[in-house]
Amino acid sequence: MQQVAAFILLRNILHRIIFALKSVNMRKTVSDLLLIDNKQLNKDNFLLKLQSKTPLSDIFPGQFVNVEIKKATEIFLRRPFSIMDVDYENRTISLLVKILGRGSKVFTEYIPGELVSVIFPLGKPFTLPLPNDRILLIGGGSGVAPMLFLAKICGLKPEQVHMILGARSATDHVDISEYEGLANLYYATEDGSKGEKGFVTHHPLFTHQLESFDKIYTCGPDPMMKAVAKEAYKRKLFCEVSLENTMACGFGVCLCCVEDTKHGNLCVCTEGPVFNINDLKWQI
Amino acid sequence: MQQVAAFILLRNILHRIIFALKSVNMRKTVSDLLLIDNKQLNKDNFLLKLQSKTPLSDIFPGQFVNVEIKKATEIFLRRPFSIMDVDYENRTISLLVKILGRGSKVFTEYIPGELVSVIFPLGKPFTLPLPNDRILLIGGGSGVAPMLFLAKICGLKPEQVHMILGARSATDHVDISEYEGLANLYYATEDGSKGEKGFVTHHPLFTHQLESFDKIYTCGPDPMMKAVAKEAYKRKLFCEVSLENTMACGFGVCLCCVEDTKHGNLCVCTEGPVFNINDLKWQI
Amino acid sequence: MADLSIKIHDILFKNPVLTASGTCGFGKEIQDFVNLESLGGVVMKGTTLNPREGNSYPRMAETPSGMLNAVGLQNKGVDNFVRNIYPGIKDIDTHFIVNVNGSTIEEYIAVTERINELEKIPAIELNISCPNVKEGGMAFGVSCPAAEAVVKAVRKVYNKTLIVKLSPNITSITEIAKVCEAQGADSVSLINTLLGMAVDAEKRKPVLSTVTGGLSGPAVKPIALRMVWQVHNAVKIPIIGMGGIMNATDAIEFILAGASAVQIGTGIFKDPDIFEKTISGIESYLDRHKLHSISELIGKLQM
Amino acid sequence: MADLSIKIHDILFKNPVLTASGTCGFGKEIQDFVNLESLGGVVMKGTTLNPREGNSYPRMAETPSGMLNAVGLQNKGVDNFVRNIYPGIKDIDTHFIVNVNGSTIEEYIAVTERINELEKIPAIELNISCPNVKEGGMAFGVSCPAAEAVVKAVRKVYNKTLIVKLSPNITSITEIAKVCEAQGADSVSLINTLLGMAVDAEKRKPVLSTVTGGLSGPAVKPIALRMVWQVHNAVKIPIIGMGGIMNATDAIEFILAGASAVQIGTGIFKDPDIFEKTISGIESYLDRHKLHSISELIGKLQM
Ligand SMILES: Cc1cc2nc3c(=O)[nH]c(=O)nc-3n(C[C@H](O)[C@H](O)[C@H](O)COP(=O)(O)OP(=O)(O)OC[C@H]3O[C@@H](n4cnc5c(N)ncnc54)[C@H](O)[C@@H]3O)c2cc1C
Ligand SMILES: Cc1cc2nc3c(=O)[nH]c(=O)nc-3n(C[C@H](O)[C@H](O)[C@H](O)COP(=O)(O)OP(=O)(O)OC[C@H]3O[C@@H](n4cnc5c(N)ncnc54)[C@H](O)[C@@H]3O)c2cc1C
Ligand SMILES: Cc1cc2nc3c(=O)[nH]c(=O)nc-3n(C[C@H](O)[C@H](O)[C@H](O)COP(=O)(O)O)c2cc1C
Ligand SMILES: Cc1cc2nc3c(=O)[nH]c(=O)nc-3n(C[C@H](O)[C@H](O)[C@H](O)COP(=O)(O)O)c2cc1C
Ligand code: FES
Ligand code: FES
Repeated sequence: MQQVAAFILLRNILHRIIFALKSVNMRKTVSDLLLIDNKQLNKDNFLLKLQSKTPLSDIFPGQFVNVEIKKATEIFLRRPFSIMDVDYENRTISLLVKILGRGSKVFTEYIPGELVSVIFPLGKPFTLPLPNDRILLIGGGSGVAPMLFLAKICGLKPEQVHMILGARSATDHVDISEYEGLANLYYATEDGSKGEKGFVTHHPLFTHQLESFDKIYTCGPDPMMKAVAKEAYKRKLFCEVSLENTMACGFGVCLCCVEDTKHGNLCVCTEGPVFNINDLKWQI
Repeated sequence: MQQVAAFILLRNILHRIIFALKSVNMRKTVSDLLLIDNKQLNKDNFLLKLQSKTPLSDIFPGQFVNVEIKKATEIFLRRPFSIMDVDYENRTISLLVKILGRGSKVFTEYIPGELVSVIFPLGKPFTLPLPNDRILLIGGGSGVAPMLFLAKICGLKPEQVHMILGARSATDHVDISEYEGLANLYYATEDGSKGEKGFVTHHPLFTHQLESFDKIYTCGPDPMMKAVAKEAYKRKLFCEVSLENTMACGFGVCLCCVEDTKHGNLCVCTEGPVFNINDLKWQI
Repeated sequence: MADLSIKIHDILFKNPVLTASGTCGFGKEIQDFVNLESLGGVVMKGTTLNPREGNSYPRMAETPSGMLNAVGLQNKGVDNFVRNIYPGIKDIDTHFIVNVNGSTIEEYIAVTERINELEKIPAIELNISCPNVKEGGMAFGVSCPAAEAVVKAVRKVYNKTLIVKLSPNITSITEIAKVCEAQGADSVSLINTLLGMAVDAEKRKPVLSTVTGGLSGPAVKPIALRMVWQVHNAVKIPIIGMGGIMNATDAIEFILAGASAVQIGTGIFKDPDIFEKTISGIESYLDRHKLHSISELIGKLQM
Repeated sequence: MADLSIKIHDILFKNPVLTASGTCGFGKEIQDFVNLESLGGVVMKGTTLNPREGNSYPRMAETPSGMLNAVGLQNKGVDNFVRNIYPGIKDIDTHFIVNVNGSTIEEYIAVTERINELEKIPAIELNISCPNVKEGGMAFGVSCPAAEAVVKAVRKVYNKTLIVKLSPNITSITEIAKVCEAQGADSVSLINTLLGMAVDAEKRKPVLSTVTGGLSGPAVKPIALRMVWQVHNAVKIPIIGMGGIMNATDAIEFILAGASAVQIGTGIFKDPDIFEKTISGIESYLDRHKLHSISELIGKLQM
């Protein structure tokens, strides 16, 4: 376990250097990945694992893929999904896909062995924490995916990493026991069936200890992220959110996914999806 | 074997009565059939077996189904396929599907267990032969499907039924050994690799014995059917052809599939696909 | 349970879902699949004064999410309709509407006069938008003076409900709609098909015998919705919307954009159960949104 | 091996495949996927005199086999182009074409004059067909007098290759094409997007912040092909065809219908490898059909 942690720390530092050198200019590619696993986690959530023939380039939490869903008459554009995990050795990436509409539904019906055209890695990742940071990760719905990825590769000791996961009900929470050693996990459900009752922003960790964190990261439904951002902004805390604006291309050419920021309309797919709340026009 | 033949004869007579009574007004339905078998016969040809939940209505050779191919982004309309066989007991129909373009390709990639939306039975069938008729069936490409069906249920003794099957090469012929007891089978291939070398109309049975037949039935590529029709017409022989005009609806409402006949533009999907050559404007 | 009925001029329709002309024959042809009496109405195949053979095969080309047709108003003429078809439909409990076509104003008038005599036909749909005939058709629908002349002439001889079917192949559909309204049309229906073309790259030939044809199906839905919305903002008479409707959600979109009723055409080729599904889908939408009647939806797009 | 090169006015393009404006940025943005030097040309994102923020989010709606966009010409203005973008592209060996926009004729002229100074920009594409701006844009492209005025004015200040991009939201595209030709345009490109709309039935709201947007993608291909064919029969200047091209077969269809070159827009959103595949697909088509050059295909539809 300690060896693993040391290894992760090393990789994290390496990543940070590579990342700085390339200044987020990792080459995007379009390739056919092999679906090697498709596991239903609960009613609406599936864990899909895709394998590349060639070695993967470096991928960071907050980055995403844009997937072509060929097997449905009525889907035209690709669908973006955050990367939840990367296994460089086996050349796989994992996605947490929640059924929202037609595209996500058909994607979860893909069978291992099928090829999926994927454009990746896309977008700018979360700012990685500094070695002594105490961080709070807040994930809601499928927004837990990049939070788990960040918890895994941030290279901090488990006691530095706190994560609140929100969902409507216990049955909507996905099983993330494998992350237990990496962070302190807290739950909130709207019906109180798991963890605290209420939204993530009602969790005592959020209401009473927010200022004890150096960095706050969040991904999930807009109202949740806005509530988090509001409190963080009030207290002048570092806070990054990952937006999910609808996209056409995903790689910065169509200008469809823009967020109205303090610097004008910026593309979420290339200038984001991760934004520092200070750049957004959310807080009022 | 004799019992089977007697049974078939009986069923045939019954069918003819039902058919006359209903005057081809069998009710068309749209239903989800279960694909229970998909067998690749050779490079481009597949035998697909579909099962109905409810008992099948009476189906005759020359009739067809119109299939929705949902699993492909770029297919909009249904695709028509002739019915090759019916098993009333197991409530199945068989289709011989040849890969021509995108729709047929995707259809052959369906996996047993999947549901397929099918409208059937469609179209007017071949005129069944009289008990003492000597008949010639000429099939080319996927046009063998209705020919085999006709051979099977026509209720004649094998020596009354002669069938020439044409293809480009031996490897394009599908294995129809199960029909051997029902008819005299002859082959023609363009490259001479199986049976006579040349088109079906070059086969000695066609060139020398055509007038020995009471009825000639044909289904296949247009040039083949036209060549057959020309000779039959010259000799004033009874001859029916099954057309494959492109269709939108398949059940007589769009008026897209028309054939220019002596009675004006007629819908192939409802007035055909089987036509007596005397009604067509082909012969000249 | 919500009230699905709607009114176009003085006709009360059981529900807002009608068949589109040219895609369901004269109604009888779809009876295997559809209980005609469950429909709001049936708009029948385009009828002309004299019988027409239509254009030569090939008349159809599949396109992405749609199709082109170049049928060209094949029909047996108005006499045949009156004699052989009308008797078979007049006692069916739904509204049968005749789609009236002509190459000249005189022909439009002649067909209309024959239909006017038929007690059980409460309305005609004046088709000034067929892109598949050499004379007349769309020519009347893409010029304001021509549209004005034909609507005026037909209005004079027809005192039941007059619906005018508009062409989308035009710079400003609102101008034509306004002309129709001014000439006394009781309703406008839109859209007819968009002029399109398909090419067979391998054969290096047009797919259709007529080179161009009319585009329909889901591909045109965004254009149709836009036009319904524009016309809704331009005229007061009720609108019948169509173009690519494949399900209840699509139908609701048209109603929100301003249509009082909708027609379904190409959709039946894909799914003959489409009418049943659409009507029940609209019903459950209303229930789910706690609405009591369709009228609470018509043109009620929140801006 | 067949000759893929084609000529538009006095520019020789390596091959007939160009990027469509607004879908590939300024070229650099797609370099991860596309070797820009393998392209016939790059038509860059629409440029205006002053920086524009474009319309508010949401600006996009998926539609059957297509999409609506309402970007509204977001760009940093022509000065920024000249200063910050031009230096980075001028040495890349393909033709970079600027898509010129304006709210007034004066703005079109001002942008054109700045671009005229740039040695390595051999052509401009005059966009008189953007449906997503309140002023100018499409207004110039759907009226003959307005088109005449802007083309005439720009022609006066521009002596390199002038391509005019036409709007499909019009009754007769041939009339506008003829006006452009008469005013000295060297080429016309078509089609820009079709005005469409999307409705969110659940929220009972338009999907786009601007209500209407421009439809592109395979859904519009039949309309685009028809218009290219019509314009090909109406003018002598070369045509650049586009609208829903997704592969080499689609591109060949446009060329057969009369286009000398094609542009690919929306297609890259689905498949960033589309350019490479289309160019090599055209090459193998020519070989398979034993043709020596693209010119043997242009407008060569057998009737
Ligand atoms: C950067 C990014 C990362 C994402 N990561 C994940 C992830 O890891 N896991 C996951 O399950 N989902 C993720 N999403 C969301 C995912 O892309 C959408 O759920 C998916 O595209 C919906 O497609 P659909 O065809 O199922 O829904 P549709 O049928 O297209 O839409 C269904 C309904 O949802 C709305 N909708 C669709 N997409 C969005 C959106 N992006 N934002 C808001 N409303 C929308 C539509 O307007 C419609 O009302 C991410 C999105 C982005 C932009
Ligand atoms: C009544 C009837 C019965 C049929 N029975 C059978 C059968 O038993 N087995 C079988 O394999 N096929 C049969 N067909 C043909 C079958 O419908 C077509 O092969 C199929 O629709 C092609 O679809 P696709 O998407 O694969 O081809 P597409 O991609 O649509 O077309 C590929 C190419 O083939 C041409 N094409 C497509 N359909 C036809 C057609 N019907 N006639 C001529 N050219 C066409 C297209 O123009 C195109 O050039 C039948 C057709 C009809 C009308
Ligand atoms: C095969 C076919 C035939 C048509 N014939 C007619 C017609 O005779 N009269 C008419 O007004 N519209 C006709 N139309 C147009 C339709 O009524 C309708 O306006 C159009 O198809 C758009 O609706 P949809 O997308 O639901 O099909 C026809 C359409 C198709 C596809
Ligand atoms: C997101 C988007 C932005 C566009 N921006 C422009 C533009 O700035 N200028 C222009 O002339 N056309 C613009 N267009 C239109 C395209 O250049 C093209 O004419 C149209 O999309 C049809 O081609 P396609 O179907 O291949 O996309 C834009 C299209 C899209 C989808
Ligand atoms: S999705 Fe195209 S620019 Fe972001
Ligand atoms: S395919 Fe529609 S009438 Fe025959």
